[in-house]
Amino acid sequence: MQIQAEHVIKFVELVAARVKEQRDFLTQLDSAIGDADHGVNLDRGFTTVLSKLPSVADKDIGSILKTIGTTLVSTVGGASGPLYGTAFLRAGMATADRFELGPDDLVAALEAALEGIQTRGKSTRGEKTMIDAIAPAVDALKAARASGDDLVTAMRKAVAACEEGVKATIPMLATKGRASYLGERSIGHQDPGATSSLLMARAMLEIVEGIS
Amino acid sequence: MQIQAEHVIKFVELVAARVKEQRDFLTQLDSAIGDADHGVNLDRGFTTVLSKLPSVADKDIGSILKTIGTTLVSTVGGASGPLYGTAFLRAGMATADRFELGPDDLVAALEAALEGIQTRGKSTRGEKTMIDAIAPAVDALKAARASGDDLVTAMRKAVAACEEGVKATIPMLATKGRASYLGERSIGHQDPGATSSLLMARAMLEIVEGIS
Amino acid sequence: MKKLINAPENVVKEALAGMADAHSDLIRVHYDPDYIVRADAPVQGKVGVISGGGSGHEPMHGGFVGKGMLDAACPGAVFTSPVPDQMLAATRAVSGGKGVLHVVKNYTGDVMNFEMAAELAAAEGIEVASVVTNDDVAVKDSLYTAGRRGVGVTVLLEKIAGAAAEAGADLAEVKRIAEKVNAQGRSMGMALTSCTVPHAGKPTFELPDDEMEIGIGIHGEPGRTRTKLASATEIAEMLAGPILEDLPFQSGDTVLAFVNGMGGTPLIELYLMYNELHRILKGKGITIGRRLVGSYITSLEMAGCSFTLVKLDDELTRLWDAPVHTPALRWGM
Amino acid sequence: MKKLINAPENVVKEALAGMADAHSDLIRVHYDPDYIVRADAPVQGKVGVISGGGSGHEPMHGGFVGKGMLDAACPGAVFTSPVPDQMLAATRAVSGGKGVLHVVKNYTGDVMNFEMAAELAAAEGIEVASVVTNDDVAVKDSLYTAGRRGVGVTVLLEKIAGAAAEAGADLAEVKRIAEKVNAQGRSMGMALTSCTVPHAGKPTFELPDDEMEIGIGIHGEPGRTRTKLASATEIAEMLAGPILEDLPFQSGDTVLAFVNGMGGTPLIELYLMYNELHRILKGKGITIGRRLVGSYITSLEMAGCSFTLVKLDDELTRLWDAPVHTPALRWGM
Ligand SMILES: Nc1ncnc2c1ncn2[C@@H]1O[C@H](COP(=O)(O)OP(=O)(O)O)[C@@H](O)[C@H]1O
Ligand SMILES: Nc1ncnc2c1ncn2[C@@H]1O[C@H](COP(=O)(O)OP(=O)(O)O)[C@@H](O)[C@H]1O
Ligand SMILES: [Mg+2]
Ligand SMILES: [Mg+2]
Ligand SMILES: [Mg+2]
Ligand SMILES: [Mg+2]
Repeated sequence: MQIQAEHVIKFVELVAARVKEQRDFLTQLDSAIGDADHGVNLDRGFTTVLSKLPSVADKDIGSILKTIGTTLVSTVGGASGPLYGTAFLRAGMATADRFELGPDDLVAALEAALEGIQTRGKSTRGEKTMIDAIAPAVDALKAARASGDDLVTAMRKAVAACEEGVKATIPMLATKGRASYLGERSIGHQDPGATSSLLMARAMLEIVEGIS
Repeated sequence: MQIQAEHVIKFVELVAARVKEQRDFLTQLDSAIGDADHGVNLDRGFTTVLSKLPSVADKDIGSILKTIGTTLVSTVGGASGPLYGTAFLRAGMATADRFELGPDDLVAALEAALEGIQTRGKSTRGEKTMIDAIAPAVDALKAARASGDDLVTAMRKAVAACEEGVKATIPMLATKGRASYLGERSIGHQDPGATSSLLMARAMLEIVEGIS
Repeated sequence: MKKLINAPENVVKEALAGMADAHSDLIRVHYDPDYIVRADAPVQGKVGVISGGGSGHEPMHGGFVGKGMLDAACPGAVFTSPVPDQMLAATRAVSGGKGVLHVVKNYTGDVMNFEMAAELAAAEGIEVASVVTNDDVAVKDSLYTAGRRGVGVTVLLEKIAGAAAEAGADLAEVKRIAEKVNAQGRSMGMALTSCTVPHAGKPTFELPDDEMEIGIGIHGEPGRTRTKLASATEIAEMLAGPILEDLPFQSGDTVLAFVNGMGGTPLIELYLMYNELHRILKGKGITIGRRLVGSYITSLEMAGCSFTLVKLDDELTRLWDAPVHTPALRWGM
Repeated sequence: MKKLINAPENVVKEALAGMADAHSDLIRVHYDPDYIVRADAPVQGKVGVISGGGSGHEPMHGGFVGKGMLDAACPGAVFTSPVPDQMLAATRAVSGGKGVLHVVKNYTGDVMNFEMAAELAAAEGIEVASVVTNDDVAVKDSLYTAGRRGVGVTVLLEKIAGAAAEAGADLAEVKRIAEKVNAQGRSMGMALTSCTVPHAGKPTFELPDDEMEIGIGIHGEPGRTRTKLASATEIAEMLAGPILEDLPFQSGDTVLAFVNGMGGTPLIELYLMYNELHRILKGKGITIGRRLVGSYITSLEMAGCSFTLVKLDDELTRLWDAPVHTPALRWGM
């Protein structure tokens, strides 16, 4: 199974649509332990991304992802702008000049994205951030691939792990991001960034299912 | 029946007590068509008056009333301070050096008080102010006395007229005082100053009833 | 009631104590009777300019005491006119031999209390003149009523008349200039929420979540009409329209535009409203020569705003530009 | 939602347009990317000082652009860090050959976006230094967390570092002074009411009528604890106590005391709170050498206040006193 540039574009279009649907929900999660803007921020960013897509439709996957990354950096703001922006930029660097990706290329791109977030955010697992959704997903994806699962099966396992990861943020004490200011009071709330990451993981699964 | 200095003092003490009881009600009336301070203003003034009474207890009625007047002017503020203050000052001038007042002296003092309010307030009947309570009361008092009623009977008629006067402020369009800014919207509300005047008229009746 | 206060009856005195310490270079506070006076008062050979009114409108008037503006301010209880004792004491304290101007907002209480104080001061041989501001176009005017309320123009008048006094004008001249500002100025305000008088403990009026008051005063008095919430553009039209018609302001005029917050309105909204006003005036060929944007004549924590326009000429512009140094307005020094 | 706005997504741009017209003598506004810049930028041979952050904190930062303070400010969406494009463009616009200082409040988003901008500016050959403010003692600090928020100290730092830059100090020196202000400053805030982000349309948190939040941030983030309403005296103790212990401030110290309103708090309450702070400090033998009372770093229409104390020495006092001319802070010119 090969992933083409059009699939990447479909994926981002789907994310943009889902973000718009979930905008208020994400913002509401951010009200509880943040500043009530996460959904609004992402919606502003992905809406702009949509308007940029036509200009890169015929480009290689790396260029498309880099354009998405710089657009997110330039329009989202807040913490999630540089983080998701860096993630797409790094994924773009890992896929430079490629018009097609195999399953393992995708895994490598996702690993690069995660690493980018960790470096930019100076953060690691267990701090109640998007990393707690993305890292278990990438782990599960790699493990499933290593045990011979096809991409769709592996991706399903990754989304399941991602869901678990999001749930696991609820009892966590935040030590990074805005929720960390709350100390103990951050406990008991689901992290908005982890939730938006799950939204993207589900969108990716949907696209991959569509290809096969 | 003669009114002595001690009766004047009892009257003012009774007014002070009633104002304290009715403070929130008067303020509430003033919320509807004014600025929510009439009860608070009068309470502040009469509380200070109480503290001044001992120092004038052995003085003539004129001096007592003037002290009350200047104290009200100095502590009430707003519109009602100069108005009630002037009323007591004028009543004091009408009773200068007197240690006893007959019924007609009282009527004369009340007339002087009313005139003082009208002069200070540049106002007349029908403008939805305290004058609409006081003027009918003074009229009724004079008419009753002229027809031979004793002071208590006359005062009862005055209080009845005063009550009518207060009620009559409800449908009036205010043209003076803060309620005038409301134009048509002042209609349908009872005037706070008329209401506090009725409180004073009732206190006066109670004292007069006590003497006889 | 949510307020940063202790006992309601101590709010004014405790805030005065804070002002006194925060601005000891500019002002002194006298208690019982309460008044705020320029640190260097009385300034000999200068007309004294004083004002006063209920508290709850901060920074007006106390925040305008200082060089180039007021010589003294008399704060009453919250929303209650001060008493003649205060105005008399303040008049004495600022009397430098050239007379004293009383700047009075047109409320029955303020007018009567200042009148009594002026009578008493005159009896002591101090020459007193008064100017009464009545710029609120929300109130229908007539010879037979209490007339219009004094609102936003008061702030601008205090600055301009204060500058004239500082420059050495005599009492008649300071009064003439003050009256000119009032004659050439008009205001109108609106509220999104009520305010709560500390002593009363609950909102002066109830305003449903989807309604606003147009033509509100600065004491939580209900306004001209209650209407559904509207956009900033629509609200700006509702305020500017009656102001422009009333004077009337005309194409070619240059104005001093004042967008004022009612106390609970964030600055970002005031700049947004200023932008609306600017657009409206531009459309009518009226130039904003000078402007003031901020919360200067407030109504406790009320959310809302008011517009004030004063038609400018060279004299008023020059006096507006003159240096001023008070707790709330400062430029040129 | 009761606000003087049009569409939520246009609030920032429309308010910027209002600011641009109201203060055209001091600032210029550039759109897309949005930034506010000194009218005379770039000032050759002067270190540029820029800051930025989410909107909704007005007058911070845009109101501090002008002579003797900031060279530029980058306003993000409401409560959302601006993006690197803005900071990069602003950095270029103020670069006068002596480098540019980025004043960053310690929020993950602000830090990361400024970091990216600094990397890009450095790649263009502009020397950039950064100072991160983190003065909020309500947040428990540790090496392993995001650390403390930058709040009230930011305003004072921008004034003081701005004065140093204006006086000709080089980049290292301006940075040293800025870091000193941050090191010697501590803040804590509280809220009586929540604020409403225009886009969200409803209050960020629900606070019952008889409760308040202590240790609140400036973005409607919930605070350290929620507790029953208390008197001004008690609230002042709750804010001053943790601040004084933290540095710690000691008997004999002289401080710059800043009593800040959160946007919906009337000035009368801020002066009352200043009076409480003054009393507390006096009791501890601490002298208020300089002070600032007003709403300078706000959280939309939130009601509440914050205290900030900065330990003063001769250098900081001199720089605080230096002339400043911006829309929101002005003295000496
Ligand atoms: N240092 C960090 N590393 C990784 N993710 C982070 C970090 N800080 C914050 N986040 C994520 O960003 C999300 C918040 O994004 P958003 O609300 O858009 O930004 P802001 O907090 O600036 O308002 C959090 O829910 C969290 O998942
Ligand atoms: N010009 C006037 N003449 C007579 N009474 C007046 C006049 N103006 C106001 N009042 C009376 O004063 C009352 C209001 O008093 P108060 O609330 O204490 O003063 P303020 O209106 O200044 O807040 C009104 O209800 C009215 O009865
Ligand atoms: Mg957020
Ligand atoms: Mg009243
Ligand atoms: Mg009153
Ligand atoms: Mg944010």
